[in-house]
Amino acid sequence: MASSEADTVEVHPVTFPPQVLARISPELSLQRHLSLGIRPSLKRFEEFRDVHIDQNTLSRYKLENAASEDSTNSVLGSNVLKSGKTFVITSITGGIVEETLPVETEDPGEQELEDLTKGRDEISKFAPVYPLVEVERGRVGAPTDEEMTISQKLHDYVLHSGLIPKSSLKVQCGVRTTEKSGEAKVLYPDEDVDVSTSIRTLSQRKWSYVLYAKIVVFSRTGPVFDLCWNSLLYALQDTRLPRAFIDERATDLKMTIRTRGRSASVRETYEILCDPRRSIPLKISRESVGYASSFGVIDLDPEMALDQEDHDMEKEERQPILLADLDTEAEEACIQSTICIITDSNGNLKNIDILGGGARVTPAILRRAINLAQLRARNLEFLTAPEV
Amino acid sequence: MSTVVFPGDQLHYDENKPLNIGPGVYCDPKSQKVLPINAGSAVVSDSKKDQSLYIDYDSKRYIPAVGDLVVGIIVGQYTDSYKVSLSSFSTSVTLPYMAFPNASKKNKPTLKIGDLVYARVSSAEKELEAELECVDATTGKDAGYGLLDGGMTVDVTLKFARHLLFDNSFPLLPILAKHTQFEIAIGVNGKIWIKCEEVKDTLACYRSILDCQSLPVSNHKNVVKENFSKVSKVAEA
Amino acid sequence: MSRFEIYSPEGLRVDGRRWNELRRFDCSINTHSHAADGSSYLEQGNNKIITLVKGPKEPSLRSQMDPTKALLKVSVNITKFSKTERSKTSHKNERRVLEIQTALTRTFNKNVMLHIYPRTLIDIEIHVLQQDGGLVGTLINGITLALIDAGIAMFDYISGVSVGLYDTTPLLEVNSLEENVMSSVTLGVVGKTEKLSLLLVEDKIPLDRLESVLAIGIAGAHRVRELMDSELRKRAEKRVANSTN
Amino acid sequence: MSIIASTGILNHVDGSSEFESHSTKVVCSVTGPIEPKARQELPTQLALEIIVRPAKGVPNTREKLIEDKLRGVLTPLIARYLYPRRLCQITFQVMEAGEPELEFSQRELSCCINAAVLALVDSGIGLLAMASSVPLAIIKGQLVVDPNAQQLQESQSVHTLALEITESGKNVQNILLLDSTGAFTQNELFQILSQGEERCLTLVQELRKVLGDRINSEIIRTKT
Amino acid sequence: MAKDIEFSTSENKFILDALRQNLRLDGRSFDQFRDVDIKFGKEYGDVTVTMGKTKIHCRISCQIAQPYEDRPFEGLFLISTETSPMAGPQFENGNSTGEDEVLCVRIIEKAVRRSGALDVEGLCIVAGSKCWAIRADVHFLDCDGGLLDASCIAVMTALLHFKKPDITVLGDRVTVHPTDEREPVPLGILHIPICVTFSFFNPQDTEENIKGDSNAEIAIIDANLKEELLRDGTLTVTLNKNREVVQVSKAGGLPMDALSLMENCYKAYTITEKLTDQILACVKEDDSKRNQYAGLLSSENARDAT
Repeated sequence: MASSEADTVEVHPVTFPPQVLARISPELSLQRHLSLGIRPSLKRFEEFRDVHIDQNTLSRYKLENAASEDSTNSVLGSNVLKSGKTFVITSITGGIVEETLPVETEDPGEQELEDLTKGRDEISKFAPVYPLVEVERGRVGAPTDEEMTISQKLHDYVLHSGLIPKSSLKVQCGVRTTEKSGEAKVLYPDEDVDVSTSIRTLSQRKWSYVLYAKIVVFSRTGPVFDLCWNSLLYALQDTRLPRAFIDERATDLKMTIRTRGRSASVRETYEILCDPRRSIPLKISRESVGYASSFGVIDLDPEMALDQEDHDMEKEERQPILLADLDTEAEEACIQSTICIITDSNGNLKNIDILGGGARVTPAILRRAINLAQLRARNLEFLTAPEV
Repeated sequence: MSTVVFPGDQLHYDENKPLNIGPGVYCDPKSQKVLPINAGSAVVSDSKKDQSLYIDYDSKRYIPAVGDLVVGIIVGQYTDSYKVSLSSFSTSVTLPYMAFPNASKKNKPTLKIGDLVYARVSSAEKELEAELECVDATTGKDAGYGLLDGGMTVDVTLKFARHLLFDNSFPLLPILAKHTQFEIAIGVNGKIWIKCEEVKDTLACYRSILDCQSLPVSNHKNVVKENFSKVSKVAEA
Repeated sequence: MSRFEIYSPEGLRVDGRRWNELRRFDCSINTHSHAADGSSYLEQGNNKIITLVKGPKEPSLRSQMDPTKALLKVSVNITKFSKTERSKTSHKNERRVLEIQTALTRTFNKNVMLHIYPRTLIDIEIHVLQQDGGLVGTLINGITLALIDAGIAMFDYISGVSVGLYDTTPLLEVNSLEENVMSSVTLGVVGKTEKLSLLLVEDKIPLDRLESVLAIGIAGAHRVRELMDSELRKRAEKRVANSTN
Repeated sequence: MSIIASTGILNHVDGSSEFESHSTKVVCSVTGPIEPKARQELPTQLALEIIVRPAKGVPNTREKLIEDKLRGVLTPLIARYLYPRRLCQITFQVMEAGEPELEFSQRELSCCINAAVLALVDSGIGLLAMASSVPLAIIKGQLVVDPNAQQLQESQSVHTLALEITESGKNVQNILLLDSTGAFTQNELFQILSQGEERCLTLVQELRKVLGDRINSEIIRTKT
Repeated sequence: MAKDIEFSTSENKFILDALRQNLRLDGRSFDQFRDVDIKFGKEYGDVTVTMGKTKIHCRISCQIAQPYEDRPFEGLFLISTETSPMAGPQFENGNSTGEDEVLCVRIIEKAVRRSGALDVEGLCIVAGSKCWAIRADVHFLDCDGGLLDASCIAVMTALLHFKKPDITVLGDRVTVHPTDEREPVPLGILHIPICVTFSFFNPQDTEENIKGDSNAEIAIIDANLKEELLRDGTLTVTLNKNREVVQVSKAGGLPMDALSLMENCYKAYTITEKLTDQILACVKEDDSKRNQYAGLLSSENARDAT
């Protein structure tokens, strides 16, 4: 600071290469791109990334050949989804639990019970899945907030969309009988009427399947909820449930327990076993299948645009514009207004999430987003269609 | 003239005159719109040249502003400054050793951690730690700032502290003065330091100030009286 | 549980003691002179503990530095093999252990002259090798011995002891069999006074019996103090004798 | 609609409120701006620590999701660039959920938003606008504003709407949050937006009244 | 650990000076417990306890669960006390590893759960396979000292107030009757423990406290936040109306004369008696209020039927 001629300060314009500018001022960089009609990812405003899927590559039950299954594999359905640089891998596993429904009347018939709950309680007809989302970041540790919120969202939305009716998770329990020859045989109620009555007398308890989903995201480049949802849906559509049975001999097991001078006989919990050979497809309600698309809304700021032309900025009101399929750090960081839509191709909406922290979400923009989401749902539906 | 406004409401002022905005009013940097950000009564004061606008609202947490008189606790000591807390859990502010009367590199103030000081906020930028001074910058005299020895502090809401400090018609202090002699330092950060000759009188003042905070002005007299008689009853026993 | 006779009509307890009899008390200090500045090994009945005192030393964390006094830290390691049945989990972060640590820290905070060691840390580590009832009392005695060995200034001894209440009879120093079937009280007594630094009652006791329980406890604690004192004096005399030779 | 709301109910925080609608009841506390921990600090703006605690049981991913949504609503509302490198703690305690907790969180979310607005105003933290929120449901094609627990269970779709409202509670500035789930159509969606807007506007007037009454009584009390 | 409340030396000294003259900041006498206000929510087992500026909410909930394998005849009972910054910024969310938090949790645990205040054997439904799991969630809303005493009152009141749905057991099949169908049943409460906390101050120097015979230490009941922050030691006595000491905890701190500690215990008993009566009266009053409506409803139903 030796310069004594303080009055002749020269101001040099500073220039940065685009990559550096994007780091220093993501907002400015994003606006510059948008003013050129293009996004930092070089997509157009309403363009989605391409999606590729791979069905059931990790599952126990391969579609084409049921015999060649791998009995050590516990994955019931799976999907690998690739969108841009991001991979999402979903695997569905399951468990069996005893139902502990509070029963209203002493012993209502099956149908009677359903009538009772119908209309009175819409949501209790459906079941959720229990997802666990992991976004790989190259380190381990407690789940991040993002992972927890995505997991919870998936859980809530699967439940509310009515995708999995509880009836399709009921275990049609079989019985294993040992014939005189010593050969064990498993009979199922839906195949043999006698068995269905015998099971009813054997046990009054009911079991149902629970579904768990593990979703792992690799190389995250932007918000990933829509990708996780789509991957989960693809996986659920091809999930198969193993058949389960109880052993006839185990049903009568009682056990005496004694503590502190008191004793009681406790009936041992039934050992319910999974059939290693047989399986049934998971019935999901097809009309409830919807696919997710994400959008962002941002105001174009004329002051930040590259001023190639000198037309009158003043008259231009800031116009919010719609960007489809948010990607890249810059978009995620700078766009505060987001829309996420789950819909099918016919416009039956399953879910809409709007956060309006930034630009104004106008009805026109919302309509446009729904339209785009619908078109995209059609494309995504095609991916699972059997090849023509 | 005052009306109660809420965040985001429209403010009424003369658009053609230059406007000074005070606490509770925000000028949006992008749209240049002036809007209230707190709920309270909007106060517009007009002068010939310009006008000023602020919202009079109550709160418990103090945010430093230049010129405010505050009571702080010394919580730390560095090579050239003290660390002072103006309210618990807030970011602490600095009190440089040079901001004392007759300060020089050799003549350092002798405050200890835990001491109370009465000071003036000399700089407050929202991104930086605020600074205090214990000296009247124009005269170089102590001007009543500095260590508050003994006594007791009362934590009150900021609005109540402002009433006590600026509102000359507010009756509480004259009422207290009828019962006892006291020294008082009122910080607009909601800390009031009070000291009487006797512990019991200080305690009566302490309770009175706390009680009167949530009572109508008309009740102050009785409350103060009650507190003093209660304290002396215990002291006699 | 009624197989044992906790207190026979003849006035004998399960381990053959009378109601006012202490357990065997064997202690030694300076047992781990290389590992720590002060150490003690204590057997009180079947309780066996090692106590190590490190410090006053410079604290490793800045937050542990107090410009006015020393910081006292107590950590208790209850080994997995300390009971008849090996415990499967580590006791380290159990609330019960955290509670004991806090209680011990607060007991000695008031008794150690912390103000003469400003900006330092006194780290006390206790390893419980075997436990058989009345553990907290034993821990107090172990710490007192180790602190004295470390030469850290204290106002007075603190001696710990537990007392059970069987029906209406107070039983001095309970072992784990007794502890399981009756309520017990743990006391930490300061020196030869009747002042209690620590008092823990964990089960129901009739309010009107509490006083007699405390009385026998204080007497027992004074006896424990004497036992510790004589051992310490023996050590000191030996040391003096060695140095004059 | 019957809401019961009050502010300044707690003593050791800077702002607090209680908001009750049907049988959902939430207490909210706000402390700030205070000094953040190093990992929370943001260089240019106020950091928010949002904590939701359920009426029963320990906080779970369900509460995390509510926290996430609240953050989305409250962040744009607060004049956060006024308080760089500071922290604001906003804590919610659900006293009564008023809905089956396993399946729904709509009522709690919207009550939390309303309670937060009250508590933030009470705390004196700068807000750019007022906001209000209302849950909605569609039962057999019929739109129900502010449904109760029973109605939620019967519904085909449930929605939470939160709006940013300026200019004396008359102008809707933006949609802060719309969270719709279930089965519904585009028409129903716009119906929800319009009827929800109506209710939010009346609600914000009620919130203003709650706050205004307190401010006015304060002015009268200290009048000399 | 979050930051602490900052205190000035003057304040510290003043509070002690006042105590030496028998004066407390809030005007109470040394042996005076704050007035306790108990309010019930809409549902059973929803209680808010206010003591001065301390406010605590307790919520009881129940569900059917499997008993522990080694205790097949007992139900489950859990008390959860998690802190949040709502009670004051000095508390950290969900962190209960701080010294005071651990002591508070442990003492409530000993006072209520381990002392068998709740009859857990009465929670058994089907031995070894099904039982009630009762959960008490304590929420600290506002903290001006005495959290422990207030929590204990809140938990006990809530347990007394709570009613669980009635059940019918047929073999191994359990039917739960919704509360609107069959009158729910209260829990079995065996005794009502009440915690009373004393705070000790030392008006002289440390040496006098340990060596001297003056026993001039000051003990005050139910300290508020400022007094709690300055105290030298604390003693929590838990008693019930049957003159039983349920739990005593003086975890270190200022050494106190055994006789004066006994005196404190007796003082605590009079408070215990008073509070127990108040709790029972409150629960009874609320119960009759609810029954009054129930009576109204049932008579209306009867009219409809005719």
